[in-house]
Amino acid sequence: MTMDAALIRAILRIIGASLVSLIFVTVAVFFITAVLPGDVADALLGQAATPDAVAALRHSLNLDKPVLVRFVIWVNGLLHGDFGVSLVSRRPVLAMASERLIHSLLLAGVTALFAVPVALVLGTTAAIFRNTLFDRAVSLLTLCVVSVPEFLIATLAVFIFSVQLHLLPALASISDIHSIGSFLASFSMPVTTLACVIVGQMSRMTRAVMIDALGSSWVEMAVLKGASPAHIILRHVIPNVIAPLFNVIALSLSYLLGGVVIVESVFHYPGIASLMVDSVAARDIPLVQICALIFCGAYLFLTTLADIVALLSSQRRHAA
Amino acid sequence: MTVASLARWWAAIPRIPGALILFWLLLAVLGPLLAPFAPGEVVSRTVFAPISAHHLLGTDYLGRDVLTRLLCGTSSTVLLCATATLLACTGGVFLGTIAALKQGVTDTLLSRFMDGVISIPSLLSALVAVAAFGSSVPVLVLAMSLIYMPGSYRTSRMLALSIVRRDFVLAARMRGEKAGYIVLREVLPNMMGPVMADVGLRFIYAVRLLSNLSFLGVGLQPPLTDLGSLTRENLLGLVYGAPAVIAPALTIAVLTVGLNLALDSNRGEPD
Amino acid sequence: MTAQSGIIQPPPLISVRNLRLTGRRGRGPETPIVDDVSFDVAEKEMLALIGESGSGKTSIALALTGYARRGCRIAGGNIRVAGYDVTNMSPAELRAFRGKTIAYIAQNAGAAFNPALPLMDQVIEPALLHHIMPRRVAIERAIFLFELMALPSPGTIGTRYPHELSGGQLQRLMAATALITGPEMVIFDEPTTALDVTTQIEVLEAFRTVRREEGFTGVYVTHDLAVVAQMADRAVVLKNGVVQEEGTTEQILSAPRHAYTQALLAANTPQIRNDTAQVTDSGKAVPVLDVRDLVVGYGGAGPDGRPRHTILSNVSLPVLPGETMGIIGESGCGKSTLIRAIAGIQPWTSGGITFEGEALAPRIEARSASQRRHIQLVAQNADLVLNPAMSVGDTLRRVLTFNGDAATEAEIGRLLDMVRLPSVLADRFPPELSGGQKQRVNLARALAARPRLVLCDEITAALDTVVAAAILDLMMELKRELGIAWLFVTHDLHALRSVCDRVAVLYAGHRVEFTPVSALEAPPHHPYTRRLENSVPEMRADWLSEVIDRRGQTSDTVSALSSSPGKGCCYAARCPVRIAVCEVSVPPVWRSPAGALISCHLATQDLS
Amino acid sequence: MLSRRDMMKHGALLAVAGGAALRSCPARAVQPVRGGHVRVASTTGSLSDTLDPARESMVTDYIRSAMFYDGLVMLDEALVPRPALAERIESDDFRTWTLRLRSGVQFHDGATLTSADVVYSLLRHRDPLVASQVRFQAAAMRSVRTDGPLGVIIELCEPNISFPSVLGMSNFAIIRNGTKNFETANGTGPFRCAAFQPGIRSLAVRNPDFWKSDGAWVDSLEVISISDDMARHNALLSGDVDIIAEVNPRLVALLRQRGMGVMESPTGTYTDFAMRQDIGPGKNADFVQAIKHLFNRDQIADSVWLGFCRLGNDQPLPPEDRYYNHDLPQTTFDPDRAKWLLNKNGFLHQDLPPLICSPAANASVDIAVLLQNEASRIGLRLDVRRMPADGYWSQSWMHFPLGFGNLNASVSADMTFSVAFASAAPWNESHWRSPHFDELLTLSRREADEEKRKAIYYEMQTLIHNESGLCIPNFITSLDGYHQRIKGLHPYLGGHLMGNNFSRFIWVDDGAGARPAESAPA
Repeated sequence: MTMDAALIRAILRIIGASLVSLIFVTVAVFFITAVLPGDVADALLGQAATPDAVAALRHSLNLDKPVLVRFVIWVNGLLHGDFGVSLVSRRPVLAMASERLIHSLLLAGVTALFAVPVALVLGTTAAIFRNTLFDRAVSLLTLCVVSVPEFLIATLAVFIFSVQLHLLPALASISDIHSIGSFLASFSMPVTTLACVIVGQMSRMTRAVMIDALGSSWVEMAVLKGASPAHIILRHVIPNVIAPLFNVIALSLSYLLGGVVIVESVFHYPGIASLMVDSVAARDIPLVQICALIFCGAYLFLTTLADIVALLSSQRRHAA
Repeated sequence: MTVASLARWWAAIPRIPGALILFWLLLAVLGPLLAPFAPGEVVSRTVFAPISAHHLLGTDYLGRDVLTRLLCGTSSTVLLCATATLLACTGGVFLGTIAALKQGVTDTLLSRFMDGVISIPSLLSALVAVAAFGSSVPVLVLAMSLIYMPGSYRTSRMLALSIVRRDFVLAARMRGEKAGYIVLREVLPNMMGPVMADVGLRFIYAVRLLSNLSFLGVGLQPPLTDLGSLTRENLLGLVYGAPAVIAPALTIAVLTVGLNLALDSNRGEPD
Repeated sequence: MTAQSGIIQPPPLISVRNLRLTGRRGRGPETPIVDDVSFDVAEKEMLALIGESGSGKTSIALALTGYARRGCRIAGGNIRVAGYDVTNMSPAELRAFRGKTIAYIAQNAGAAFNPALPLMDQVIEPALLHHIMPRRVAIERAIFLFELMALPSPGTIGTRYPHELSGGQLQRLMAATALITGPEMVIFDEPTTALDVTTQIEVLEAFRTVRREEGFTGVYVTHDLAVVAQMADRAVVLKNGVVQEEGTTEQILSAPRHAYTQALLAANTPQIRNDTAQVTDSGKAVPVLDVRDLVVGYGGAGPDGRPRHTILSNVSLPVLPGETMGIIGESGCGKSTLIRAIAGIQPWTSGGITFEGEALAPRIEARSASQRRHIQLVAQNADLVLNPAMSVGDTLRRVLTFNGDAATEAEIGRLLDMVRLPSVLADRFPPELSGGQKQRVNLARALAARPRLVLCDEITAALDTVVAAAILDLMMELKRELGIAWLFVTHDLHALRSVCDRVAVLYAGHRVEFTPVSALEAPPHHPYTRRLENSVPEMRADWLSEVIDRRGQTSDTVSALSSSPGKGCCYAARCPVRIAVCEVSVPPVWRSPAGALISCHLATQDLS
Repeated sequence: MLSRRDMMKHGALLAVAGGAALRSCPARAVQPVRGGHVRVASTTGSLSDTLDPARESMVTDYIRSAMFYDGLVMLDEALVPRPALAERIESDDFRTWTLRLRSGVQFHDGATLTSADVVYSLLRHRDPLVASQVRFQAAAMRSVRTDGPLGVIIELCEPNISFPSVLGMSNFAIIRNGTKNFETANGTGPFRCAAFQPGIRSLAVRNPDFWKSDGAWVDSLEVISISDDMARHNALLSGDVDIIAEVNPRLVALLRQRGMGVMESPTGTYTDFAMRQDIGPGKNADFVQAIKHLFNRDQIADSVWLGFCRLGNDQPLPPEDRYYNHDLPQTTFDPDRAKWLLNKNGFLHQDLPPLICSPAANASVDIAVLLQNEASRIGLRLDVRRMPADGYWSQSWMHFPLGFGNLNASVSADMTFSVAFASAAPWNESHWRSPHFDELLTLSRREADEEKRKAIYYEMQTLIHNESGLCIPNFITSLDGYHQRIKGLHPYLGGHLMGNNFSRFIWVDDGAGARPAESAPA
């Protein structure tokens, strides 16, 4: 594969487009959080928020400056690599967020390791046996687990496996993990709950992609060569559907970072999603911003990666 | 539109999904009228009561009649989520098709905007919207439609991209047709199957989002309630096996899964 | 070869008895595709299955491998191939049988090769799947087959990906794939239908060579009787899944007994439809469309101000009112690009186009409503041109109302009548129509705008011979009735001859010859035009051998695209009569005695 | 979600033995033993978790504070102030208070406690940048000055006989002089801070140098917060944690059935409904009276609290309080009278402002819905508007004509009256202005005679009951769940988990109950 100039330009264009989205989100989030009723001074003081106390605190935190000025200050800091400090805890937000991000990435990674193969296998087998009883059963099952609220799945799982059977811990606290066994035990329920949410979507999309590929004439050709279904899928189909599959996976993975507030909350798992909910509640804008940057960045990173994979794979197949 | 096209449109509305949608809509409108009690009324001193002749689905965490609450919850869930989904998908499909048709700057700007919206976790966007504008029905509907529009946009843009390349769209453009005509008459009718399947999926997401919002303590204002809130507020009943938590969860599953299976069956997948 | 009908034959290798195939669309009812078909194929024999689309010929061919496409099934009858009872084999037995005992060559090699894998892997795959030989030996055999079929650089071609090769090359690679295991049976499913005539010759020759060397039994599926004449010993004629006639090739082609076979034969025979050949370019008539020195390219401008990659180089084409102008050339020659430029959907680099004396803007959006209305494009694939969700009547009605005409039922009936369709079709939707009907509706849609110039882009290419002939007939009738100008793009010289007044021959973006159709019969001609003419298969069994002999030493291993643009003659690389100057300088354009404009360095006598 | 503000923890009654109607303490025949690791799940926890005593406002903060810091006094089970860091607190005029500090007390960093630390700890609440939760209470101290290394003199603006109770508030805990960084806690308390991750967990290990020999029994304590009710209970049932705060009344039966202990602490905590008297319908006394009659207190007790509450009578002192006015007639559920009152004033056909409620105010949404339903039966249309929990206290509470709030058990009757009912009170929810009440409050603070003060308090309760726009339907009985291996817990009037001081009293008896394998602290 030759990385010629046109290809590099195309990749740069994709990355550039993502940066546009990132900037858009950053600006939007800043101003949206700025118009939320109340600010961090109110949130810190709570019931003790008398006007003079609020005003004094606001002044000390630079909150009495106009929104635009605060935005400029924030952007300026950003350009110098300074993401700011939390208005609540006065700790650097970068450290706070990255600590949580690592936890989230761990959970997301383990979930992906489990859910992606399951979804791919389900989607592929459903595509091979499409419109059969098996296909319909998979469809029904995946829709069911997607539609039932995840707090119910999570709670039910905890009640059965932790409370009734005493098999697994009810909480997925990071601090308790000191062996592979306890790691698996702690993560099994959150991971299963999350997998329920994303497997449905992933397997449905995989099925569609696979049906598309299986209808192609090179698959028919492979059948007529005497190839087995497994050989056809692994050798012929997979290399062709890498790009759309990657796209499917990317969309689901981005959900695993930001969309897991409930799982984090039920299992008391210190991830970044709950940090962002907290920071919005506390109106801790620098923290909100960095969380938004991370979510948006992760999403754009994954989709951009998917776009580039698609570009490279189509480059190999169609360009001449 | 001629009689033939009208007949075609009518024929295109599939029988099974049509009947199912009609059933749920009727239930949504008539359900609250069938309720045996007032939705806020405490009818029993026992909370999480099991099924009985008096209370067909038992009582909830405050001792209210679950059947009554379920009928009301179904009503608002169906109406609210359907409205939000329709708004989201109408907007998403229209913009997606326009983007595919116009391409260039329009496409880039729209796509960047949609990517931005989609990259913020949906629950969070909803939370912020409620924090900023309060949790009234219009705010929830608008927030949900804005949250789910980008997904619909992406899907329909992809679908439309393959259609706008077809020669009949080219023919219409060469004739000098306006974008609106091309979208509505040339492109949309040819992607209705997959779009409907997508609508079904977004409907699930809307129901889920509403449920999850109730988990975070925002959502519909009492005495209105939705199926997710019913599940959530009675979650403690789970340990007693109370119908108060099982009934709304089952209703959600039957509603969303049934609708999706019906819409899927109509997808017109090549065999 | 050894067509020994009537003499004592060895037991048949293939025996099909009372075969019944059914299929269903979606959840619709099962309908028969093939009914009660029986035939035998003797060892080393090549049997042609002849039929038009929908005749079930491909389904039968696939059934020989025990395979039925999704939704279809083998509903009855019995198939025996090389001793195997194909209809009663388990999936595992079938897998061992396919690719080893029986091999299949698909119609469209471009689609049948996996785009993501290098070709060698795919060519030797059957050998590895069936554990017939180790990888190294398989590669050696593949290279041997490549050489046999005259593929360029046989040693390295296997490392390339499908998109890097031409259709003709892929088709030969497909044959190598089929033959790698040395199967007893090979099925050719319309292997040359998608190819240009010039390429078709090479592929057919390659097939003949390998058959001579490898000696397999074959079934050749095609609708082209001329190809049958070259390839098959015997033939079975099918229509709607029923056998019409069976016999030796010679008998079928020279003395068809069945009416359907006779009709097929008639449609395959060239005929001149253009009885109104009135146009002679006196130079005085004002052209309705005038293309002048059109250059189309991409990749930005190079140092000489011309685009880095040119598709069209200085093409000029005046079209007179009422004239039918033909454009011919093989795929990639730029003929569709030219049509698209005229239609306003392909920007150009330099040159210009005028329509009725006014310059046309490159972009359709910038053209006037009148210009848009009066130039109509009829595209190749009617499936894509008609909106499947809009009824025929609505499609026509929209054109009428858009142009401010009365959209009455009567007017729509008149338009349908004009293309010889019943007016009840107005309420139908495109998916319910046949291919020929769709193309007629497509024409009607163009005519509804009351155009002055209709651009026809390969409108018969996707149609069966009989249907295509009918469309050409219709075109000629319309031409007489309406007196409008037509621009007719095709790769089919027969079609061109039968309807056009004048012809432009395009090669690699250059107009190499521009001639009245009457002059086509009289030499001299550009070497490429001659080659095109010679490549049209004829219904004589010895035609292919003759052409190959005549062509002699000039093999066709150089791709048409590799000719360097701007320098010398575009055709120099493939030209059998090239001289030194052809490589370095652009050939002059001169007029032949018969009135053809030819761009070539050679003079009349050298080209005759 | 129930981010309750536990702003008024401990009221104290000066040097008077508790005669409160508390349940008798469990017999402590068994000698506590040292050792063990205990995990506690509290309700609220977020990014805003803090180790700064001035800022703490959440249950989990108070729990942590009680582990790491000491107050000058400590409130016992009947809210009586007992000596802690201050050995003696004395005053002649109830205006100038002289404190004598315990000697030899060491901070966790090894420094010795001096009067300068106390002065710093008390005076910093005045600084607005500290964002203290008790700035109002601190403002009552005119000056705080040292009197030798172990002496502190506090001069109040006004005499207050209940002042020692104020010093028992968790927010007035003593920190090292000059402390600005609260990433860890440097207190004198029985536990040292080994880890503190806001919103996640904190780990406390026993302080071997603690000034009191029987101050702490367990080796280490881990505190986490699980806001989801079900998850918190599941964590206890599965053995992941040993103690949980705030058991949901609906799960008491389950916990007990599974062998867990549930401690019931009758406290003064209440959820109230405030009708502002300066704007809206609350200006009309009949409207206020009618709404009070519309509260079906028995039904709320059954449906919302499942009986784990005491009847409220629209005044803030719980029945267990020494000064509870038993003579006050009970407001009854009387929809007919309510309807008559409302109709008389034309409220039945009037658009009324919405009832503001929030998950932030304990059970207020449920109570609002029940009230809405009762109202609709008599033809009164009330809209319920639920606000998000975040921002409720600063943005919604007290901002609307009709709204819910809640007040946690206070350190003393005086504190309750001064922060929530006096005309100048910061949390005067119904915006009730009564000069007479203010006079009585001033009077009560100087009244050394117990009986006389009781009479004044009776009158003040009557005033609130009759005049203010506040409806207090019930007092909530705090419920805490614990594993049987945890010993030493008993109810405090000051709130759940022994007024958050449980860490100082509990001990682990591993012979008592079987317990699934538990991990050691990290």
